[in-house]
Amino acid sequence: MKLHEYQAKDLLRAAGLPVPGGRVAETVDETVAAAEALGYPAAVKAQVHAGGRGKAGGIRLVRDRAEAREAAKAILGMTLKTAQTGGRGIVVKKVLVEQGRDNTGELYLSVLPDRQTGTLMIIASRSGGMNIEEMAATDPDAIVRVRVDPLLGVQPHHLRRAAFALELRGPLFKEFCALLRQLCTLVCAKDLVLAEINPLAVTGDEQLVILDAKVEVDANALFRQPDLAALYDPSGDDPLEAEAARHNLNYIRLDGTIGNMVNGAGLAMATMDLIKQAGASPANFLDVGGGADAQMIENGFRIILSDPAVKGILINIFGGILRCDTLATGVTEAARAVGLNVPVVVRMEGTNVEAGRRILAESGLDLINAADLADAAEKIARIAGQP
Amino acid sequence: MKLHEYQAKDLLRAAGLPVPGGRVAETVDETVAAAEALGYPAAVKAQVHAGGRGKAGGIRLVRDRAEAREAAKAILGMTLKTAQTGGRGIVVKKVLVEQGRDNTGELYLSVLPDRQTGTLMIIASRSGGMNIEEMAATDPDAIVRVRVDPLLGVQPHHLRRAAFALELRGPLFKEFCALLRQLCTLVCAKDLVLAEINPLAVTGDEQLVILDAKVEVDANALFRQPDLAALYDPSGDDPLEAEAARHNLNYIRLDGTIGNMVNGAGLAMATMDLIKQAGASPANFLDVGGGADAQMIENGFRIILSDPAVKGILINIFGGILRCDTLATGVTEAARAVGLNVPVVVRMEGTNVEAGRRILAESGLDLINAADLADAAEKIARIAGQP
Amino acid sequence: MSIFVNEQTRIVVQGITGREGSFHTRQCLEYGSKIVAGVTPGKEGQKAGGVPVFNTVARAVAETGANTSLIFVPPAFAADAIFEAADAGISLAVCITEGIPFHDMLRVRGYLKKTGCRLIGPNCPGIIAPGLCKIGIMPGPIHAPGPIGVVSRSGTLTYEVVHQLTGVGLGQSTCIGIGGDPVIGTSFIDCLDAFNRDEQTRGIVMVGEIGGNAEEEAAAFVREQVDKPVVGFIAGLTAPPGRRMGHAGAIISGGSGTAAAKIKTMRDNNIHVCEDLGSLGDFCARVFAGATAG
Amino acid sequence: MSIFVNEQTRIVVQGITGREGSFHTRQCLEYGSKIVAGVTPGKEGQKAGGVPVFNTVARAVAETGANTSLIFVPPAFAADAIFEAADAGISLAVCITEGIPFHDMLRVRGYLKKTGCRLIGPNCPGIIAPGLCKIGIMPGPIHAPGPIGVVSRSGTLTYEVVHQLTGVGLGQSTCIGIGGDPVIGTSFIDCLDAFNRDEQTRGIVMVGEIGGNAEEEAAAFVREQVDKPVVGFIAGLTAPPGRRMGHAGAIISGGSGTAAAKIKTMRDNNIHVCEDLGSLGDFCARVFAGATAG
Repeated sequence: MKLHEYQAKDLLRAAGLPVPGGRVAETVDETVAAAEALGYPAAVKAQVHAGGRGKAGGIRLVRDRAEAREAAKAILGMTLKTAQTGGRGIVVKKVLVEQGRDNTGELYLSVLPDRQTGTLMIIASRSGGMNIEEMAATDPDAIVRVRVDPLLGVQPHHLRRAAFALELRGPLFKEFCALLRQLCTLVCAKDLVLAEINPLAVTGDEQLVILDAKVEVDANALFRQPDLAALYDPSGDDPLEAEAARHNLNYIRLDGTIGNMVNGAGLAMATMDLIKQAGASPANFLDVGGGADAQMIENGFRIILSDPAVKGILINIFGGILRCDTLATGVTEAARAVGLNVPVVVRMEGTNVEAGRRILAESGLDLINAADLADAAEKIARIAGQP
Repeated sequence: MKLHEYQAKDLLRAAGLPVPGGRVAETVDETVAAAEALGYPAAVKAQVHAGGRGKAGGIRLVRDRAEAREAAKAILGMTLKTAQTGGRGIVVKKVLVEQGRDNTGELYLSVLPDRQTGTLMIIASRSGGMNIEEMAATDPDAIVRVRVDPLLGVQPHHLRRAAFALELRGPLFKEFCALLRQLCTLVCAKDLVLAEINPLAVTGDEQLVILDAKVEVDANALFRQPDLAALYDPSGDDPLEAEAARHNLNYIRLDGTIGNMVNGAGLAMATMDLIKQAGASPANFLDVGGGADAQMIENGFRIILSDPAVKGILINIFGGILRCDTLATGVTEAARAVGLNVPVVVRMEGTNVEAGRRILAESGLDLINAADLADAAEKIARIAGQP
Repeated sequence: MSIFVNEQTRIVVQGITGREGSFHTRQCLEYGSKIVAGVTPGKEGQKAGGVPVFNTVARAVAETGANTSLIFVPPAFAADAIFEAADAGISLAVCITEGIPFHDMLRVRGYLKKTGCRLIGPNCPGIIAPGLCKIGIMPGPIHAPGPIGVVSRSGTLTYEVVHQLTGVGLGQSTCIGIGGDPVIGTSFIDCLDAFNRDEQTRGIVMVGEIGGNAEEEAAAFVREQVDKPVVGFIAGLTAPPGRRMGHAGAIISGGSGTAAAKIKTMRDNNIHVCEDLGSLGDFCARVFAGATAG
Repeated sequence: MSIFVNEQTRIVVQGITGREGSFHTRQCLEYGSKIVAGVTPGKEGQKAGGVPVFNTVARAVAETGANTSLIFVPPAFAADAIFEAADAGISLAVCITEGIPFHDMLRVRGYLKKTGCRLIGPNCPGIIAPGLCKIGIMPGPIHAPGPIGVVSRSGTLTYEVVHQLTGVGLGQSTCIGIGGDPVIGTSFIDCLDAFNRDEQTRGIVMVGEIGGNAEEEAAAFVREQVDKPVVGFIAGLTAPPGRRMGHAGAIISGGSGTAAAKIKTMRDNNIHVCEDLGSLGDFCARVFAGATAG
């Protein structure tokens, strides 16, 4: 779960890390008032879950009241499109107004649990400001990676290695080590899967300041991080995804026309791929889980049908512990409740498959039975090909 | 470094562990006042660094003011002799006055870093009240040992294993798990080498109460535990050992007549053994360390000579990095400064030994040169044999 | 021979009295698996599906000689359950639980490196040696004993694959779901290595998906170390970047972990990649024809 | 051959610019040891006794190919220094430092189990392969190359033993001070095992003391695994119970760890125990006469 910049900075500030003064504003007047209170120069920054805000016009530096008003008008309500937002973009509803600072250098620092090495990874670079992929491409030697054993936890030598790599000296060296230690502690204590400070600025008076921060929390750990769970903000999410989340459905909206509903994430992805190979395009990812019941299937139908782009639906179920006859009953009940208005292809396999197929066939519903995956693909292709 | 019971209980209480109310008293009147304030029954307990106080008369249960006064008079100022105090005993200068409680059961619980397994060891037993060696002898099956990996730290299943072994149920089970977790955390956070709660009482109203607690702090870690370092109380120590400690000398007083001064702990023990094998008996252990200089040797001489039992001294030095000639100079200077009044045998070996022996021979002091260890033993035997 | 498990495997089920635990205990017992003990703290002395329940894994091991654990403990307590299994001397822990926090799994993986305990999963269907024992939640009847080793990050997708294999007459030596989480106990490479050493196994199917670089590492291992034919399948060619596709580990981030890149690397390293799930069984039959003949 | 070290050993000294570190660096260099780097944070670019200084062990290893570390870091920072050495890929760390907190050493020992790094010490004189290299603070000249392996918990007591061995014409293959702390990196058993496999070594002297049960465990190992003659010596027959005798690990507690018990166990397990330090050299000459002849 991604936090907004202002939420991330509140978290870092509470952990004792150096964050500039700032205020969140939701209207033009609030924005101007915040800038006046903080003093100029100030930064006005769109609060959306997307990187690349600066390039997309979501961040402005303002030097007086007039500029503050102008920036607020431009940013609040704008639809921000970056490489990360997808074609629809995100509407900006909040800005963070922050004290501007002179700085003499910009560093990059992140801490994350790393799946490949199984360690807590510290990544630091002298070339702050760019994103890490750019850095890796333009100046890979400037990036140092320090691996911290998750049982041992961060030790002074880990901190020193990062600090030396950043060529820090004197008080800045010590300040950085303290900051990095706190950051590592925070990442573990708060179940973060990413804490990225970029840039970490060095000010003219030899202080470190966190100019921008990206924090992601492990959604699986929210049960023990109630403070962070409370920060969840679905406002920027796709409305169908938000609706699916409320029903505990694993749904992701895509650009295609063939809705699909599958039990199991791997099989769901493979089913999307199958739709593509059949010359059509998947409208979504939807894993109804291993224990899908009629209610979940009904909810899944509703969500898929809410997408006006959907021209047809493929249900692909591998019945295992959950038997096909039970599933078929669920599908027919849900189809009746929802009232289908697009063709639905059902491919079912596994335990009690014959009984399941019989239930579908006898339901009187317009469900198209597919004998196997190849058959399902062909039938989907035909639906997609219709005008 | 051992803590007094009252210090240990203050530490446990501060960590949130259930310790009965109590006050420290140094006079009879203070003791009575404390008992009156706490209410009866109350326990009056001698505060000395020694186990087995109860059997030696150092703990009394009092039911009224008269008994409190009587107990205070009996305990304060008494010389407590237990198996652990040695023949001299320890004079009691403080008592802990504590609320008495009814209890329905007594458990044993300790947590310590264990050298043999390299783990944090939890030891628990249903047979509280006895010491652990007695328990091991009488009811070994009642003792459960749970090993906690020092990097992993204590986990819920460690706590459960101990709690199930103690046959606790319901609220007591939970209470115990919480207590044990806090105790493990305390042992690691405070660099304890022993935290023993014996007995851990179960009260009639299903509460756990720490009746007695023994805590030892790692002397090597006092640099980072200033609060605990401040609790150091040398009052019960042997005065010569306390004096040696002030000079950073590693000195232990023994019952024999032959003082000895050695560089290195292993060689010092071996030298004590050599004295014994020669038919004499060592008056002390004294390791002056690898970097012994004239000042340390002089201090060593003074301490040894302060023991009236000492009839002769053996100096055994293996010169390595520290050369024998340097050492010999140190010994002669120190001997002159101290003014020896007992015979001193010097056995010296290692780097520049010839030069060293020459310095000793030419010093004009009454230092008896030993050619080798066998010769030293023989000369010591002769001194010890003199009336 | 199967890998990691066999007819000597004696199973303790952690969380045996829960809904999932009790249901799958019955299923595994029906399949013939030797479930000798269950653990639910506070329920020692009870029986669950005829299996004696203990308070701790240590006691279950001491009383029944269990050497393998099947874990159905909820995510908040699952890491502790794995630690408990390892501390009790269990040599194989199979953890079905989905949703264990990332940091917990880092610590679990770090700890297991120090012990002799192998973990399969978490967030996986488990392991089955067809005809011998089933330690997990997969449907038993779709499997058949035979010469093919199957290793997969998925659940139902694996059943699909196994179903097709059985359909074309290719039974399985062992099928292992290694789990869809970013941090798991047993890797593709661990399984490939074991299958490569296993006499019964003549060919291997590995089923991967987007996210991470486990498939790429496995591909390099196949080229260097594996001398049996390997068929590969990767799910997620149409998955968008930056989104978690159901599994916590299935995410393309910073352009890495795409299905296309994995497929290319696998092809470059002697793996026979099948892109059409509908015909995977036939594909395998062709690839393994030589290896499984006679 | 020597054990653990040889002429290929390339040494980095951690804490090289300190008083002890710089003094002993000179001494080791004079003995012929290959000290190729030093580490003191913040002093990269300087030289110490002609040896280049680096900020981190990782960098020292990268620049000089050091594979062994000699540690003179003060007790408060020593555990971190050992972790740093292990993380940098050092395969042998020799830690001289006395007074490292007990809990730090528990964590160090726990961590090193996960890595490929062997620790000798702490609170020890180090290791020397006479004539090849000296990695520690022992006086070089008392040693001579030869067939006897020496392993000891002490410092000067070891010098005494080595001096007597050299005096009776018994040179040493390797002498190792494993340290006087309760928790140490390399045990008697590790050394006995290595000496037993080492062709150059014909006989072994182990020097123990009161406290713990390392000597008892080693004795059992000698009976089961060692086929070379072993001479034992134990210091502390006259040590009182409950008192630490200089070394943090030298304490008889709860009646266990006495010298008498150790001596008995050693005798019961085929170890030739010498009780008179004054004649240890002659004792060894007699015991080893057969093994070292020809």
